[in-house]
Amino acid sequence: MIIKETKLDNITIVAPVGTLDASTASLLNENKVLSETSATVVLDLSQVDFLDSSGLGALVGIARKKREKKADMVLTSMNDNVRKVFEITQAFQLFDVYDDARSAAEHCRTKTASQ
Amino acid sequence: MKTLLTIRENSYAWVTSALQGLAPLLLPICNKPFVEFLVDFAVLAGSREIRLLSDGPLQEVEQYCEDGSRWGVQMSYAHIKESDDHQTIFEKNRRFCNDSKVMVIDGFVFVGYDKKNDYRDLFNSMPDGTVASCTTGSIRLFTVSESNMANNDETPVSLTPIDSVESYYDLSMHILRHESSRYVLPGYGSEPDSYVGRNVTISKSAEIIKPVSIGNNVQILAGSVIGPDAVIGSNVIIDRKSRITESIVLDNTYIGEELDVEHKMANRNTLISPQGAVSIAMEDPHLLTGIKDTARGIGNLLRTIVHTLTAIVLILLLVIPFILITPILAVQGKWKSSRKTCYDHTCKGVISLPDVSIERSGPLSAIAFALSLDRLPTLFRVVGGKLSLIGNAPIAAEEKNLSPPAATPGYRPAVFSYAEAENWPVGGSDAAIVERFYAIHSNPLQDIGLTMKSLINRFHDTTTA
Amino acid sequence: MKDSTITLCLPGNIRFTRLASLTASKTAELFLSSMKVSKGIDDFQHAFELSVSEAFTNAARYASPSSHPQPVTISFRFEEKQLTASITDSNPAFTIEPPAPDIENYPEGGYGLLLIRSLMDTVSCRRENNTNTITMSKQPEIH
Amino acid sequence: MTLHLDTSTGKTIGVARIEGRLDATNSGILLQKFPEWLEQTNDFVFDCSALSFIDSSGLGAIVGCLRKALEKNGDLRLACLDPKVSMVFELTKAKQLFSIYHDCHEALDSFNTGKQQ
Repeated sequence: MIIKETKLDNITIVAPVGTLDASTASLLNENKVLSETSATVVLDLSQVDFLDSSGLGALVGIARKKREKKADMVLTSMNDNVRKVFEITQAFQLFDVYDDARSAAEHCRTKTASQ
Repeated sequence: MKTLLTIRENSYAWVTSALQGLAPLLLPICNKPFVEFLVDFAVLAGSREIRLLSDGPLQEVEQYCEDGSRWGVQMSYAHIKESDDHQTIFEKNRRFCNDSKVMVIDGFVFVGYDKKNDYRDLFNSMPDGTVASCTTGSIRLFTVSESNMANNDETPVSLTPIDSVESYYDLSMHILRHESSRYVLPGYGSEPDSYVGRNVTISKSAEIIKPVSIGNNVQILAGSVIGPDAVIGSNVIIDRKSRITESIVLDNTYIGEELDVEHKMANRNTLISPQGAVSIAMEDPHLLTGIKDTARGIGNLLRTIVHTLTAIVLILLLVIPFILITPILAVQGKWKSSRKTCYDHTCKGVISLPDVSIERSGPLSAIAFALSLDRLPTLFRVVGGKLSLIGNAPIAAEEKNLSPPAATPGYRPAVFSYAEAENWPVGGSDAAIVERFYAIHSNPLQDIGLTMKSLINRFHDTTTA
Repeated sequence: MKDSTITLCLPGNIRFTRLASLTASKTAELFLSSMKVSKGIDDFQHAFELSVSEAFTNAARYASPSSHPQPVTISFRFEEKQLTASITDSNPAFTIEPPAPDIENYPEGGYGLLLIRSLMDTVSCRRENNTNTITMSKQPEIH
Repeated sequence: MTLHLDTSTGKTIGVARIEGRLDATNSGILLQKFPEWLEQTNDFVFDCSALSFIDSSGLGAIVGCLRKALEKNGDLRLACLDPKVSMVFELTKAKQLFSIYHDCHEALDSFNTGKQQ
């Protein structure tokens, strides 16, 4: 799995490409921006074609750690099959979901600036 | 123009507690799901793209609306958080909202409109700002580039909160009484104020007093009075001599005999008084009951066993007269045997059944008929588990003009029909009611009794003929 | 096509998860094409893709951590009206009914069986001859 | 289900408090007791303030009591129907058979004034 990173001002947009399941979830956890820094990050799911509960578990874990550090991870652009996993597990309650990565990044920037 | 529908979980929490088993966003208002009124209105306002947002589950409404192609629109779904304000919701759906005027309908509210009006030009020419609002919701217009907000004085639409059982009841009654022509309501309205769905059987002696709205698969039995002001949902049976006035009977409800439902709501076995939302769950199945779509489980197994055993007993009793009499009748040419293809109990497959008719002349054929010897060949199908002993008269697969059995819940093709047992002419619409009634109410032991009754009826027929 | 069985045997290592789930998705597609179903294809495929991914992950995760993991067998059976998938492993017995995750507390696991149960029509688990088998079936929607 | 005789209005009126649930499991008891009560008086008030649930067999029992009282030129009047119980009376049209009062005193007084609701 490839993980692309782009920066918009001080917000990093992380975009994994491919599948988020048990075999790839550890790669997300190993990603520095997601797991180590205390900066708010945008996770762009537009190129994730499939996500299962192992992938979801990784996202929940990353979000929890970010929030413990007073930062956040917001999600953007999920496809219908990915959204269905959030729907059934009710995990949608835990995340802010945007439909566009750039506007999510802008929104995060203004939010962190105002804090 | 695009439309954002934002409906928060706490605004419809009352539906979940008061009307169990109903998906709040699909709450029927005069037999049309709530969300469909909003979609209709969005289309009328010129929207081709509609996005439904909620902080609660969307699965059921998504299954119902799918991609929106049914209404010629593109529907999408997204989640928001309970704490999100208007601005955040807009940011979260920026890609959707970009480059377009957006109408936001916010809240679990009913939008009062008139299908004859043209909202497209009106809304396009209106400046951004609030179009209408009420205590629990609003309609607002906005465009990404513009920022000058204005409140519009003239209100082309009205908003009604649906925040309690009482407001839901009042709204439904108000639309049925005064405004049904303003909306597209489901059913065949051959006359104004009367909307009747598919596969609805109304007994000749039942009385329908307008205005009424009746859903699909509904049986209204003899002597009942429906209306004025009655909303009857789908898959409902109103038993004999009952009266439904100023009331809403929701889907999958059975209303027993000789009851008086006035100014109430009935949902399966629960009766609700809209004032003060008093409700009582009935424990008597013959007052109010929920109707299951298909009979399954242990009751069915027991039924199969009872039917099989009774069929074996009947075969043993009839086999000797059969061996003695049929060869003679066959020689005389009075025993006419052919085969017909009928729907099986799944309604999808078909079974081929022996079809015997006996020419009724002479004492021997009278005996054969009285003993129901013509049914003996099909009795073996009961032992094989292909047919029930008693149930519905098998519906021939060619008879395209009749309602398909798929639309008849509890259809069980059988050797004898409940209609025969009750001495109704087989195949008529009244017979369908009787069969439908027993399909839901009979128990295996009663089945034996009814089988005997139909045997006796046939016996009686020949002796009096 | 009816009554055909397709069997896939994979090493019980989560690295093979995608192979299992993609096979499930494509098998579901093949099954639908034999049923002449034109609606809800994507949902049906996704249901099998996701459920098999969950079941395989479960089987592989609890497999012994040796260098030669126990194999996991996935089989698909084309039945008259439904597609059935079974996943068999030879791990020690495990409890089949984990508590539903409490979403408020950011649980990182325990969603798997919840997903399978929501997506499939019937799900059953059984243990025999020192193997665990989870069997799940789904009927395509016929409109 | 016990009866006490009330003479406060100058007339002997049997007052019975019906409590809890009246359904198939206990409606027979009421039907059994009522003939004994009828030997003491012909006029009755059933205080239903503590009656929380009634089904059709319970309803059948109360209607049976009413019929027996009417046969002896007496009456059976009801007081303090819970809204839920009241709905069952309405649904089955049994409400039309009874005089129903908001409280026990009103029901007792009604026998004296001859006024019926």
